[in-house]
Amino acid sequence: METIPVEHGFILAGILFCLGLIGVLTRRNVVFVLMSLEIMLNASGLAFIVAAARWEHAEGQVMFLMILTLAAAEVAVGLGLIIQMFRQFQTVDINVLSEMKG
Amino acid sequence: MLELIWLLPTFPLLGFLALVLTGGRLPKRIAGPIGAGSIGLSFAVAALVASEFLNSGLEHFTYEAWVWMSVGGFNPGFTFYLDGLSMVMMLIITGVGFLIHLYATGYMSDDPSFARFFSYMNLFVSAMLMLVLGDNLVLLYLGWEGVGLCSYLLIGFWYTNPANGYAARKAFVVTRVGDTSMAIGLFLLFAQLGTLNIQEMLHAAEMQWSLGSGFAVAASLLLLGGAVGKSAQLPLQTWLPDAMAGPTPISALIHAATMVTAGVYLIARTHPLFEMAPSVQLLVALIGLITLLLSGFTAMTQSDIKRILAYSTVSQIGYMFLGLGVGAWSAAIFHLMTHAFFKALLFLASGTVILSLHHEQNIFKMGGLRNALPVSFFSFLIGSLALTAFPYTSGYFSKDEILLGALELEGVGFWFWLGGVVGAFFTGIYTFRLFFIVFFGDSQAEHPPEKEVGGWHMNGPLILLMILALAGGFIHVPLDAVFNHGEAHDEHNVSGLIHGIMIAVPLLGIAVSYLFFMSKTFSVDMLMAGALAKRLHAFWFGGWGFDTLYNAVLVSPFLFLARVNRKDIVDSFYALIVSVSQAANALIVKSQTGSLRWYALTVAGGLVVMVSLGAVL
Amino acid sequence: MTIRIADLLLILPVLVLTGTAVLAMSAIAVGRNYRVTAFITAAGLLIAALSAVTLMPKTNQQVTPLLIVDPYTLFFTAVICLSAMFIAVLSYPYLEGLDDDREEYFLLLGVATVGAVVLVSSNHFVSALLGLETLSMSLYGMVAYTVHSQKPDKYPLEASVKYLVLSAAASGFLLFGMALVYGQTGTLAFASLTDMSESSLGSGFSVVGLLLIIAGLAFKLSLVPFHMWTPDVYEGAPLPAATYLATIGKAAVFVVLLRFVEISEALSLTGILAVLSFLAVLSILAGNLLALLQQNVKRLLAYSSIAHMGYLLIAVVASFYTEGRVGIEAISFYLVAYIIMSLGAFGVTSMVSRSDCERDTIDDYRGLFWRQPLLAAMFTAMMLSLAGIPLTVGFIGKFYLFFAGVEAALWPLLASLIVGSGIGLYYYLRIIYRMLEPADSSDQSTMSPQLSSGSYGVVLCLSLLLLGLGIYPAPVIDLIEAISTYV
Amino acid sequence: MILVALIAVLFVGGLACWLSERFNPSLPRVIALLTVLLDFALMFSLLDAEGTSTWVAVFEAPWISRFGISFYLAADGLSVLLLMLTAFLGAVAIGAAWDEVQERSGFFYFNLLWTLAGVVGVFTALDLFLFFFFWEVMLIPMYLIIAIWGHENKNYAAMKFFIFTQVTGMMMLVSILVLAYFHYLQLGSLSFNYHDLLNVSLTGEMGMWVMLGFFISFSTKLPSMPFHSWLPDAHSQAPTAGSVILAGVLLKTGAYGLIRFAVPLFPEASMAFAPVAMTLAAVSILYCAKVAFAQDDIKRLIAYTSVSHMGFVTLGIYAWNEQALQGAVMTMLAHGLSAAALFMLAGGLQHRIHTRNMPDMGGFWPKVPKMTAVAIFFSVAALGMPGLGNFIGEFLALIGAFQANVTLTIVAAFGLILASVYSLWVLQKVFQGEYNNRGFDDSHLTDLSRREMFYFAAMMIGLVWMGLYPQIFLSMSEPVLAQLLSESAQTMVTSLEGGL
Repeated sequence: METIPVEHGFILAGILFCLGLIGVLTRRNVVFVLMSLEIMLNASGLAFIVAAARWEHAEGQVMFLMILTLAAAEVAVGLGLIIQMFRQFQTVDINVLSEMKG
Repeated sequence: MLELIWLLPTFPLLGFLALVLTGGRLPKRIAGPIGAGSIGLSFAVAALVASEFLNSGLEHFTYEAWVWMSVGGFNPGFTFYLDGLSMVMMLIITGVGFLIHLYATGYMSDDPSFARFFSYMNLFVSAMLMLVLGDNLVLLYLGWEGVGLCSYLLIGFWYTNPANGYAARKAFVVTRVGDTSMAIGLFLLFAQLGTLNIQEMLHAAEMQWSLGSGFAVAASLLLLGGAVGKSAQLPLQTWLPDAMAGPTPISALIHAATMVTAGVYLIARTHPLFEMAPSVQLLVALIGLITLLLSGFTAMTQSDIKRILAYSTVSQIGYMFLGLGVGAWSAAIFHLMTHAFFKALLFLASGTVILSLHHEQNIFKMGGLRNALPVSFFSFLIGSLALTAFPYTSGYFSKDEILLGALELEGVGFWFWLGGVVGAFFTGIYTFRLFFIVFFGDSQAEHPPEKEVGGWHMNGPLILLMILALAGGFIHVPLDAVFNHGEAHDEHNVSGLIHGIMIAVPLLGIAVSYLFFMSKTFSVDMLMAGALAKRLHAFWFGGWGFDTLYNAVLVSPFLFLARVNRKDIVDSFYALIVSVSQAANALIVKSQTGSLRWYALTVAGGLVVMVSLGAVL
Repeated sequence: MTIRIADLLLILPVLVLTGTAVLAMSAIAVGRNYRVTAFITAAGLLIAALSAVTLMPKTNQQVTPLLIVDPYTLFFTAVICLSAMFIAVLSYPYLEGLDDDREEYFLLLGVATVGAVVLVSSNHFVSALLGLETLSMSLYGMVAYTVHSQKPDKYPLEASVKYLVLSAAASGFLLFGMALVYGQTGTLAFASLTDMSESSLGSGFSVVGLLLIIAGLAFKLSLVPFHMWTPDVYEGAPLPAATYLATIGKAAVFVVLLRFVEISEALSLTGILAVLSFLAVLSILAGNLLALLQQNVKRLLAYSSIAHMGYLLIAVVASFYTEGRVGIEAISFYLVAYIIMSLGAFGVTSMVSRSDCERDTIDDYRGLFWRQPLLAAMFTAMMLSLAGIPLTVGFIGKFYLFFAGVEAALWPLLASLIVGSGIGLYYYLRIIYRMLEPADSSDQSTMSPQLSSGSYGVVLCLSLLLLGLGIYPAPVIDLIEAISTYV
Repeated sequence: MILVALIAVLFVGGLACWLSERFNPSLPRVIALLTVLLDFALMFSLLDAEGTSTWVAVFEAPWISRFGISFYLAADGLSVLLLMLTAFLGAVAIGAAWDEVQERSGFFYFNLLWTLAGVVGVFTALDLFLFFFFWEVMLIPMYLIIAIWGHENKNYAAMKFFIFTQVTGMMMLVSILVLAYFHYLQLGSLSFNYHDLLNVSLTGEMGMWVMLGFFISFSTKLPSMPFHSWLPDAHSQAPTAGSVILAGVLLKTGAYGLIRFAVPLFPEASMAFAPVAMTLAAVSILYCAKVAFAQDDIKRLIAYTSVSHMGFVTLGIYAWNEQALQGAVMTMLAHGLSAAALFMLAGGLQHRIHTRNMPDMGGFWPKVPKMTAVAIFFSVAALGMPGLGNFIGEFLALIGAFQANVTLTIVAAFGLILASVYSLWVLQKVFQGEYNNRGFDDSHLTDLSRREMFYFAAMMIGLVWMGLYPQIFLSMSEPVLAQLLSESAQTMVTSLEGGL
């Protein structure tokens, strides 16, 4: 049957990854920043799937599962911090967090 | 007996130490005897050694105290070398030196730092003896520098007046220029001949170098540089007149009798070298001639009694150089000796005058002192006669020999002789100008002179020196062993006319100055009428503008450089590095904005750059 | 595949650490007791270290595909556990006065250490990822630990958010890179990429993958241009957390970077080599320049750590050229030296600080020399060691780096090393000079804290190590020479 | 063993000083003095210790086997001379600090002795790693001395001193490592042993670069143009004792390094480089003499004169023949004494009237006759008066250099003139002329105390001794220098044969 060339998969993942990155760069709302991070992580997850598909291994999928957990953990900690942030500043605009410089 | 020679420099040195280590706190009645006595002792020893040496009939005698240093074939020692030349020198130094010390005990008697004065004096004599007795050029150089140091200390003896300090520094630095050239000469001699022992060196030179070889020329030129520095000849003569800032006995001892003649001694000592470089030897004569004429002119215009004598000293040393230049070695040394006598006499006498007039030195503020100061008057009379080579005074014989020696030289010889005679004419004028103005006419002094100052220990030396200045010409200097190659004019085979001229010219000079300054038949103002004359006078008065020249060419540029670069340009380079890194810091710190999104941007940007870079390479 | 008992024995340190964490957690559940929790953690770390040491001599084998347990691993396991213990001791007085639950901090510390140990023993992407994330996750927590405090002295929130977001992004790079490399090699174990060129995928992908991985690690190591977060996080975090981040956080990551680079032979690709060299030079210059006029000690140490990571990269580059293992030895020794000296420097700072008032400006240290001579002397020693002056371990480390560089003939890198150290001198000496200045009465109050004996002991023994290894490093050098062959 | 003792004594004594302060603030200086004197006494045992070769009292112990580094100390005539200078000036420095340093004296003497210990190490280390080790160890205590007890601008000066020496030191470290590595390449083993490294032949461009690493480091310490600009600041800011050690001893380590390492290790490169080095030397002599003349700060002035005099050392070393080398060594010794004495005078003045600004001074002679006499003596020594040590050094250096390079020697000789210019200028400004007091309190302007007189007398005797009977010193260094010369000559020959 027709298989998708690996390169295409990687390119797709790459595009996703860049989208996520751009999101991190552009969004000022911390929640969206976290979501963009999720996109980046999942993009790399996709890349693993593609690679796994190429070698017909399970390892890739395993890796993907790990990435999911990792992402979940990140979000957990992140949201906790966001709540704290909202408590302190009554905003989730990331730019308030620029006390330290120099 | 001859071994005692090491005592010569030792006595004065001990005197110096005694006076210094007691911190100049010794009372005069002790310090005086120590100061003068040490010289007296070494004169006694000198006399003993000299007689012993003459009787022994040795050509020369060396005594090694210890090896100074020995570095790979370079091993000068503290070794004393005695021959006719050094014997004459040491006798002059200790003898005249002793008289001057004696005189100084009186002259300086009311000076607070009496002991300090004598400590310097003793150190000087010690160094001077090292200079003339050293058998190698390094030891000679030691003495050479040592006398320079003492001259510096003594010129600046009255240190509270900055002018004296300036004169002292000038004297030291100018002579140091000469010394450096001499040092380089030493390097050259060692590099080429492998020794600095004078006799060996001269021998080696005769072996290795042909007549007029480049090395010989260079070496003798460099040594000549040293000589002109010490002996205040062109072009380094400028320091001597200023050096008169020191106490008068210093002027007598250092700046007339001994130190300034060291240059003459050096050239005489190394004369084979100069004979190997005829061009340089001619240059010596030329320098002597020009110097004696120029300074003769200047002497006629001066008004400071000591400056007049100073210029006359320069001019007389010019004669000696002339003598050396034409190869009349022993004549030069002979004139050195007689000059030591009469010039010391003149200086000491002028010292008495100055003292009695409360340190007045301007001759136009004196006048009519002959009754007030008889001893000084006679001293001056005799001194001046000797200086102008009045027949059968000491100066007459020595100057004659030099001029005749010049005449021996074929070709240029005659011109040298002529120049010398003209110089003698000037000598007559300026000497007696001084004499008449100071001792005749009516007194111009603000306050009347004290009666004869100083007791026996000031007059005694004067009287002795008078005798020497009169009769010194009959002393036979035993130099033939040293300059053994045919002294041309043992018996002068020159026409009576020449003799006549040489006797007449000085008298003519005296007569001229009589007409001007005694009988006032002519007046100077008449000459000085013209603007040109005025300018000329000013020019000569300033010593032919040498000082101005050197200031413009050497001193001012140096000072300018020093001033502009006080901060040391090199340092600013490092300062630049510092400021650059600080600027870089200021720049790069701005990047730490604290904004998270900017950080993320840099991370992403860095990634892009890095990946593209890595992929490309 | 199955895990045998023997294997369990081999990973004893990890087990001990995990156990410690669990124990601490349950202890907290039973009843909050700061002292007990702290003690449990410290003791566990010590035991783990000892177990690692005892295992070291004759162990060298793969435990599951994920972990390699060889002397090199065990050596760094021991080093990490010991430093973690030191940090625990330092943290104790620091957090004592915190107006919030204090016990969980030690829990996080323990877990972070687990991550670090896994990291140093991993030669497989999965274990690397696990270790790295375990470490980072707990570090988020530690950095943000005082966030609930009513009067946090610093900005833990800002610091932790910055760290979280950026390092998550970095993990993203890392993962994507791993994926690409995996796509190339078909194995998740570190494996040589050089002999894969003929395979279907163009080597371009693998290069990009490698670069992404290196970028991810470079971020953790805060190499220029991925360094921006470092000063802010260090400054905002509570001192012990910053200490952990600066020492263990760096060393563990560097070990895994070293392993990866060595096994994958990435350096044989000129692009990688060039990039690493650039990173090194940039980090050295930028790090030192940033620190030049910095007035805040934490930020200053952050910047200087950037520079030091740059120095280490020189040895990494050198390790490609030098036959023999000099490069790896240099890295290993310098890592040890770096841990000792920065631990000491942070240690002194945290000794005089409390969670509610940190003494982190240079002016706080004015005249320390005349009030706390020994403390100041030790701080001076640390600074001189960071500057690489003899009598200290820092000098031997730098000597090692120079040697590696010379053997590899990396003249430009050495030049930048010299320039960097030259600039470095300036700010280290600035601190020393400030301590030497006569203290005026106003400081008297600020800088006479009751120093806890525990922290004092830690710093003292660090200083002794610093001097001891500086004067007679031979034993450690021989040890490292021996273990470096396993990389 | 004796050498280890020399170093250990100083280290221990330093600690003792520090600790003893708490018992009695005037105890440290006594302990320090005794320590140094003990060291001095120990050194005399080196004089009669007759080794088979020129090396006496060798001590070697393994240190870092991984790099073939050993703890290797040895001394020969040259080292012994410099060791004695070190101890002597150490005692002098303690004397200079006796009253001047009041607060924290314990720590002060600790630093002083540790500096000396480092210097002793430098003069005796024959393992290049060990040498570098001590080379750097000297810096820290010296830095502390300047930074704590210095004057108005001490931070800047201390920092400058440290960074200059440290950065150039790292260049030397690289050179040492390259040398050791080439030993590994050529002879199959790593070694930092001086004797082994002598066999390494580094030729061509590589040799030149490596040699430059050494040269820059040493000529920074010396210092010579254009690396000299740290010295004036360090000197003007350092306390008197610091200046004494700095000028008397620390600078000499640079010259020692040139003689012992820079030239023998790289004969060809050095010979090729000699014209440049000699030019630098001549330039330093003239340039720094000129800058010195322009200074108002008396300590800065003396510092610049030091640079100028060190120029003769460089000149002598790179002329590389017996007279020149002996001249360099003698200059090191003599300048050690004279410069130390001048700095003590300047320090004494500053201690009395709290200014170093010469335009504010003048006509001190009648107030301080003894000090004036001493000042005259040492200024005269500094301008190279025959009969005093400096003359021997400079004269030998020049007479040797003349055989190597006529032009540069003549240029350098003009330094003699400039030396007289600035030396006499100082005397004029400070002691001669009308008494002049611009805005300083001269109530403490007292003449030299008995103790000061004693120290100065000691140094005067030393200089006169060197000036009138230097043979005793010359013959100590003679065999060493002879061997160095022959060795370098051999390597030159062999390399030539290799080239053919």
